[in-house]
Order: sequence, then structure tokens, then C-alpha cells
Amino acid sequence: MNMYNDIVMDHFMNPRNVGEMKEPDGIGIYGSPTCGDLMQIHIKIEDDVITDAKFKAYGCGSAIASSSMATTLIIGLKVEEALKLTNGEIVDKLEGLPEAKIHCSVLADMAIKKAIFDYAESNDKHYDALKGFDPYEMQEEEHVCICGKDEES
Amino acid sequence: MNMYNDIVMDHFMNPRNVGEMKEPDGIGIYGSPTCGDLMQIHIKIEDDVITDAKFKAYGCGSAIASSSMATTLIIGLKVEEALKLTNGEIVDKLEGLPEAKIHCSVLADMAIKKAIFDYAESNDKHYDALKGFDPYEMQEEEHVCICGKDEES
Amino acid sequence: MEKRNVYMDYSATTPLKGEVLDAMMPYLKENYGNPSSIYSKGIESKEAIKQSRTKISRLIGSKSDEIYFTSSGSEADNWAIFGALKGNGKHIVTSKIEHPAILNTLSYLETKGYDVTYLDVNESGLVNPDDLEKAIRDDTALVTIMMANNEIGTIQPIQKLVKLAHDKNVLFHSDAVQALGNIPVDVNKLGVDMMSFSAHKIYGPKGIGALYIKEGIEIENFVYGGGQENGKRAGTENVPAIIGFGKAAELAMNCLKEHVCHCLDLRNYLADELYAAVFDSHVNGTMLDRLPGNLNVSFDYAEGEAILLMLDYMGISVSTGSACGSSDSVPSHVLTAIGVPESRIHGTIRFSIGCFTTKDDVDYVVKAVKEVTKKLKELSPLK
Amino acid sequence: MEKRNVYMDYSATTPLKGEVLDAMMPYLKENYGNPSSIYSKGIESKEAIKQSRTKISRLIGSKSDEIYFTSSGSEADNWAIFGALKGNGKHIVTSKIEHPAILNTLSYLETKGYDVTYLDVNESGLVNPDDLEKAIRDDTALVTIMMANNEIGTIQPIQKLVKLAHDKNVLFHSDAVQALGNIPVDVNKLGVDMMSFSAHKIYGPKGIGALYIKEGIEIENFVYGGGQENGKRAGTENVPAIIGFGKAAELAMNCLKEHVCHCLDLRNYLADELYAAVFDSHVNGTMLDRLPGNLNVSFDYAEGEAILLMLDYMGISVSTGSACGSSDSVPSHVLTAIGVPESRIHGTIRFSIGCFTTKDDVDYVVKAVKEVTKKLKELSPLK
Ligand SMILES: Cc1ncc(COP(=O)(O)O)c(C=O)c1O
Ligand SMILES: Cc1ncc(COP(=O)(O)O)c(C=O)c1O
Repeated sequence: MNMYNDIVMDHFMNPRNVGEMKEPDGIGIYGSPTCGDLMQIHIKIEDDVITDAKFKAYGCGSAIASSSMATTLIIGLKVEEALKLTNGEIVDKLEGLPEAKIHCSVLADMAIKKAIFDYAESNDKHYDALKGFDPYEMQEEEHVCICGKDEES
Repeated sequence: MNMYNDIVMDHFMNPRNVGEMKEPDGIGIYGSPTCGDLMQIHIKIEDDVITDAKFKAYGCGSAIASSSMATTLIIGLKVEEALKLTNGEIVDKLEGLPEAKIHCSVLADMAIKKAIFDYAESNDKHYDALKGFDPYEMQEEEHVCICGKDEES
Repeated sequence: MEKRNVYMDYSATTPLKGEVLDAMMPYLKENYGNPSSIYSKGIESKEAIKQSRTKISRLIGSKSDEIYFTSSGSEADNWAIFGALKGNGKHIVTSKIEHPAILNTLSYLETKGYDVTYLDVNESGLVNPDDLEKAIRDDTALVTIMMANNEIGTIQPIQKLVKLAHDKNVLFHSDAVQALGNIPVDVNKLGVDMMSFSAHKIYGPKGIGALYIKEGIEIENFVYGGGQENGKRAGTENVPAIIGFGKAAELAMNCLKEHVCHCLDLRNYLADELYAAVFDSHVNGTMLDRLPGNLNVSFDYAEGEAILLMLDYMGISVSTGSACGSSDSVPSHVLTAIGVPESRIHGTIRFSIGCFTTKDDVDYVVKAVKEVTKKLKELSPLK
Repeated sequence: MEKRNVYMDYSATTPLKGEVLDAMMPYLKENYGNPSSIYSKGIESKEAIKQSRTKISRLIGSKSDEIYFTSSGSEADNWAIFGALKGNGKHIVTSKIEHPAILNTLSYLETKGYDVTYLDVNESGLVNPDDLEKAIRDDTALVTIMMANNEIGTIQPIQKLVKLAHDKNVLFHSDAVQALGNIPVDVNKLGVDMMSFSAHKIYGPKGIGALYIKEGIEIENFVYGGGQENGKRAGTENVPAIIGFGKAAELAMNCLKEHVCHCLDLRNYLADELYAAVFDSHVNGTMLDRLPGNLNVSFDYAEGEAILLMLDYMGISVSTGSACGSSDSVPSHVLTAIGVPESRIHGTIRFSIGCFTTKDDVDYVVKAVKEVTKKLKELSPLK
């Protein structure tokens, strides 16, 4: 028996789309080692469609699994669609995370948004869903150190 | 395993000198049913020697055992010697009682004194050891309800 | 008369049922993981605890996360009282026949400035709801009245009492340690805010109890530390005991009806036979609203401990009707409260029947009691 | 690499030794009497508890009636603090690296108007006696400093600290839950007034702990009710667990020296091998005044939970170095206190070795850690 279900464990033990790209169209990094979790995502975009995504993550099981799951979800999506991806959906696709770990899925969600933001900035693109999204501000504000730990004993 | 040692158990299960006398030389009664313990002793005295003793007791195991033991101890003793018998000696002869039950042996001790007092009064005898002994007063004062009970559960 | 071992003190504690021990064994052997550990060995323990909690919640009709494990019924009682009081009113209402885990906690609180009203009970051993209504004041923080009494087995009208307390917005706790598994206990129907239980009275292990705390009721913690029991009661969980408690609860639920019938039949048989066999005997408390396995009898001319020890010698385990505390001889506060005269209290024996009791056991006990009381009567100076 | 089950989290909890379970079995079966009952079945339980108390007292060098059983180390800690405080001064001194059973109790007390001084520890994890001396005030009611830490295993100079407290007439409590059975614990030599223990850390059962209270020290009760534990801690005794605790204590005493050597050898071997196998690893806390079985290591580029879970997948049980509470991610207060940077704290694993650990276990763990940290490093965006 595990603290995570089989799908999460599979994405944790065998993460999909691990790696970096030589020349990504967008890079998103979210989290901080001080917090114990950091996610980096590289994306390729062609004709407003995400054609590839690679991630690297430092963090707990749910952070890694949700990053892995998130990359599989956005590959092939239109950018606008990918921007609509919520951490709730990532959790659903993983068929649930322990209550205390739900927030870990935010990492992937945010890193993806940041990668698209990066792409949009350098390619002068505008996406409705990015309005008001300011990655430089939010890191401080919204990202709390989120991956739960085990009881002390 | 028992709460009382084997000697006590033997005197409790097979008490010695149980009964009453038709014409006792002295009668001592000590305790009260309200307190849960009552001892009665009948003694025969010839030439200042206790030639026989019979007891009846209502009370816990240690009250019965110490009464039984006490009668065996005083039979054959000179009255003055019998008056010297303390509850401590009764306990010693029983090879010990549980702490909370030590006081139960007082019953026997006091009943014997009262029986001798009774004999002394009706026969106009005077014993040094009886000086200051007033059974009518002490019952109230000194005899507390003494036999411990088990924990509630 | 051939010697026979007869345990007839099920109200004091019960043996483990075989199935209960079987359920515990893996957790005494290979499944020793700390439930707080997040590797599989730990998660397995955690999951097992969860299932146990569910089993207990089913027995009492609560939600599973309304069950908090404690180390005993006594701890549950203490927690309920201390937890509910802190910061609240200074007045508590209880009955005169509570278990020492309630009464001694309340006397302690009296030394700390709390005010306690002890409700009388009638001859049957029942609280009068009118008395409760009158006792509740503006500053009453808690009412705590037991569901079933441990000495005479009488069952209080909890549902009615709870309603009265709630009408005045006062929390209601009930000690159901003796009730559980012996009569139906449905926390929702009863309406209680908190309720105490103990596994070793329902063929589960010693050292584990539970406090039911209704959802929404906030009480202070009792043991601070790790996040066990939803952050409300710290300490590494007693996993095997919790599993045993769960199994015992499951079994109790499955066989409640048969259990009640079995105990009732034998108890009534015992009462009838004893009455016929021992002339000077008197049943204490009502025979109506009473735990099925309980019989509390006073014998004239024979003192309780003496009866107990002689029966013990004959292989029989019963208890006296006397109060707690091995160094004082204060007669049972329960029997005193229902008006049994002191001299009679001293000659009281509690017989409590359980699931392993047989008719042959009862027959043997009746014979033994007859013999013993006869012997003690002969020994007695009382007439 | 063939999969192998290796439990290396003995600081979290230990399996029962076979002899311990054997000793407990009769009390889970036929010897179920309530120790408060005065018939033979009860007396037998009572007597067994007495013998257990004696065994534990021998291990710690106390008198047998200075041992009070509790349901856990946490309860013992809570009792010591609450019990010692009531009615006394308003100030308590402790260290920054105590177990949550101490720290959370003290934070609760802070909300009730108590004042707490948390002593720093140095990089090795040790309290400076001078700091204690300075911290004690006129209104200090209690000093509570643990004997050995549960995360990094460092051992405090308790004897010296006690002397300082006693010079100023202040009571001294020490949590020795991790120390017992792993290093010599002699309450008289140490001079402590109270000391907490827990059976499940010394191959005894869960759900049973003990508080040593030096003769003459009066503290308030924690659980009120029946007269168990000499009237100081109510609740029907957890007989089987008490017996198990006693047996575990007896075994611990008989094999302390071998146990220490065994753990020390394997622990040092583990440390050396890990250091050689995993480049980016760092041991936390001193290697000198340290529990023989404890090794606390931070890995760069790999997060603790991830390491733990991958090791779990490979059959290995270890714990992270992070703090209590499964919903917050506050990094270990202990590692913070000894100055480990936060980023490193997240990559920390506690290995704890015990009497069933073998050299093959260590070899397997080293290989597994090497593999896992390599994998996680490849996955990591950190460089
Ligand atoms: C140092 C320390 N104190 C107290 C405790 C709590 O003991 P228990 O698990 O018995 O509640 C533990 C272990 O969990 C510990 O390591
Ligand atoms: C009515 C009642 N309440 C509380 C208790 C205490 O429970 P425990 O023995 O688990 O401490 C008992 C039994 O001893 C009891 O009969």
C-alpha cells in the first residue's frame, strides 16, 4: 500500500517527458529549492499548438507525478487550451492526491503558464488567458512551500 | 495467586475456634455492621489463664483470618500476657497482610481486650494493661471502617 | 461439587474474543509500521486504523472521523470534561452514580473553582429529567451523565436528558463504557455531543478507548504533540489495540441481538435461582432499565469481600459492590445513592454475565453462593 | 539488484522482539483479569505489572514505585509538563530541538500565559550549559531538555544541565524516549526529577510509555479516576503492553553493550559507504555524542520524500528529516536549529539502525540510495 495511488506512483517512478530542449520556444520555472520543490518546463510551439514539452523537477512524489502528468496533457493542445489547464484537472487525471498534497500540483500548472508567458513575450503573442498573469510577482505571493512531510516520530 | 498469603487464606477458609460459649467468662464485641466488620469473642478464664476462646466474625478475609489467628494465640496465655497482644503481632503471625488491610487486625485485638475487660468488670479484677481502657468511648473514636475494597471497574 | 472456573465479572473486563486476537496478531508481528510514516509499512498501519475507526463508527452510528482513540475509557472521560470546559462556564451537572473517572475529575475541578451539581437518582437508579432541567444554570458548561451504570447496570434516559440540555444550549457528554455492545448505542438518536467508550468491556483489548466528538463540537486537546487523531490527541497510535477494538466493534454489531438475549436469559435465570437458593438476598436497582448481563445482589450476614474470596477459591470471579479505592472503606457511592443501607452495602456482590457464560456456569455459581453464604452466616455474630 | 526488505527506521518504531510477544501472549489470552480485581485472576495481573515495573526500574536505576505507566512517550511528556506546572511559576526552559510532544505542549501553554525560553543548540546539536544557567529565572518552574534527539540523535549533557537547574531549585524533566535502550540511562546518576520513556522504541509494544517521577517529587495527576498507578494515573491498565514493556526493558538491559556495538558498527559502515557512494551528501549533527543507530544525511539535488518513496519501492523503510505535520511543509525545526540551510533540509533522510539490521541490509541500502539519488539528480533542474 502506498500514500499515492497507482497512477501517481507510475508517473512518479516512470515520469514522462523528462528532459530539456536544446532550443525551447518557452521556458517556465516555478518553485524554489528553499521550499523543497522546483519545476522547470520547456515547450515547443508550432502554429499555436504545443508540439512538445519536457520537464525537470526537484520535489516530492506528487510534484514529480503532477509535472509528468501535466506534460502529457498539454502536448498536442492549442496554447489557449493549455492555458485553461488547472491543477484540479491534473489531480483528476491522476485520480486524486492525498489532501495535503493537492497543492503540489500547482507547481506544474504554474510552470506551464510561465513557459507560455515566456513564449508569448519573446514572440509578441497575446493570449486572453494570460491577462493579468505576472509571473514575477506571483512567485512570492502565491507559491507557498507546499509538499507535506511525514509525522515526526 | 491470592491477595492474601497462604497462612491468611488458611485461617480465612478454615477459621479456628469458631463459635460461641454457653457460659463465657468474658464477651467482647467490636466493630459494626455499618462498617462492614464485626467481631465477637467469648473467653474462658481459669486462674488468670485463658483456657478457651471462641469467635464469630462478620467481615472481610483479613478480619476473619486475624480473629482466627488471635484466638489461637491467646488460648493458654495468662490474662496479662494476652492483654499485651498487639495487632502487629497478629499480623506478624499471619506473615503479613496487604498494607490496606493491616488495620483489620485491630478488630481482633480490640475484641479480646473488651472480652477481658468484661471479665475483669464482672469479677472485680484489675489488670495494669487495662488501665485507661474504656471500650465504651473508643468504639466511636478509634474504630474506623477499615477493611479495604477492590477498585471499581 | 466439582470445581469449575467461572468468570462472572464481565463488567470489570472481558477476555479477548478469538477473532479479535487473530485480527491483532499481524500488527503485533510483521505490520509494525508507524502509521505516521509515509512508506508502505506506515501507510498499511494508517489504513488499518482507518478501517477500525469505520467499524466503531458503524456500531455507534457516527461518522468515522468523529471517533478519536484514547488509551482508555477513563482518558476519554477526562478528555471530554477537561476539553469541554476550558474557557467556558464554571458549572457542571452530573449524577451521583458516575464512574470515578468522571467523579474524581470533577472533584479535582472543584478544587480549581468549578461548581458541580450532583443529581440524585431514585431507588431504581435513575436520574429524574426534571432535576436536570432545574439544575442547569446560565453558566453551565457541560452535563455529563453516564448511559449505563457499572455497578447496578441501570440505563439512563439519555435521549430525554440530552434534549433538556440542548434546549438550554449546554453540551452533553455521556460515559457509555458499560453500554457499548450490551445495548444499542446510536449517538445520533441519543443526540449526545460526546460519548466515551472502552474496548476491554466489549471483548477487545485493554489500553484502548475512544471519545466520540460530534462534528462541529470543538473541545481542547488532551495530549499535545504529533498530528495523530486528526491533530487532536498526540502519541504514536496503539495499532494492534486499535485493530482489536475495531474487530470487537464489528463483532458486537453483528451479534448484538443474540448477545442481549443470551445475557438476559442467563441473568434472569441467575436472579431467580439465587433468590430461591439464598433466603437473605436482595437485588439492588431496577430490573427493567438495566444492562442485560448485570445482577447486583446484597446478602445479609455475609460480607462482600469474604463472599468474593470464598467464591474465588471455588474458581468463580465476581466483584463486590463496594467503591473504588483499596485503602478506604467508603461504601459504594452508587448503592448509597439508591438508598441501600450501609450494612447491606457491605454484603454486596456484582455478578456480570457475558458471551462466554453458560447455564452450567450459572448453576455452579448458585450452588457456590449458597454454600458460601451459609458458611459465612454460621461464622457471623449477626442475627 | 535483487529486491530486499530493509527496515531502517528504528527511531520511528521498532518491531516487537519475539521474546516480548511471547511474554505478552498469556495476557492477551487466558490472563485477562483486571488488575484492580481482588480475586486471583486480578491479583495475577497486578503481580505481573509489579514485576514489569521492577524490570523497567532496573534498566533506569530507579526504584520500582518511581515508574508510572502512561499510554505513550507523548503522554509522559505532557504529564510531566502539565503536572509540574500547575500552581507553580510561569516560566519554562527547553531547547529548540525537542520533540513535538514537548514543543506543542509548550506552545499551548504560551497561549495560556506561560513564558517559554527555547535554548539554541550549536552546529553539533548540543545545548550550551551556560545558556541554561542564564535562562533560569526566579519564576522558572521547569526545565525540560531531551536526552537524545529523534532526528539527529545527538545526546545532551543532561547530568550537567540538571545540576545547573537544581542549583537554582528548578525541577528538571528529560524526554529519554530515544535514549532508552540505546545508551545507558541512569536516572540517579543523571539526577533528573522526571523522565519520559516509550516501549515501542525499544522493541516493546506501541501504546505504552512511562514517566519516571523521583520519590518526593509531587506533580499533579493527568488522568483522574480509579486508583491505578498508585492513584496517579487512572484507567484500566494495558496489561499485555505493560508486560511487553517490562520484557523489552529486561532484554535491553541484558544486551545493551552488544546492541550499542552492533548499531555503531553498522551505522559507521553506512556513513562511510554512503559518503563514498553519493558525492553530494552531508551528515547532519555531530558524530560523537550521538545515538549509535542514527544517521541523518542531506542529499543535494534530491528531495527527501522522493528519495523515501523510491527507496520504499525498493523495499527500504527510512524517514525524511522533515518536521511534523503532514499538511505544512515547515522544514525540520531540528535541522534548522543546527544551521542546515533550508534547501538542504528538504533533501534529508534519517537512517536509523536497530538490532535486526545486518551488513547486507546496509550494503543494499547504499546501492539503492546511490541509484535513487542518481535518478533524482537527473530529474532535477538544479545544478
Ligand atoms: C524524542 C521523542 N519523544 C517523544 C516521542 C513520542 O513517543 P510516543 O510515540 O510513544 O508518543 C518520540 C517518538 O515518537 C520521540 O522520538
Ligand atoms: C462506566 C465506566 N466508565 C469508565 C470506565 C473506565 O474505563 P477504562 O477501564 O477503560 O479506563 C469504566 C470501567 O472501568 C466504567 O465501567
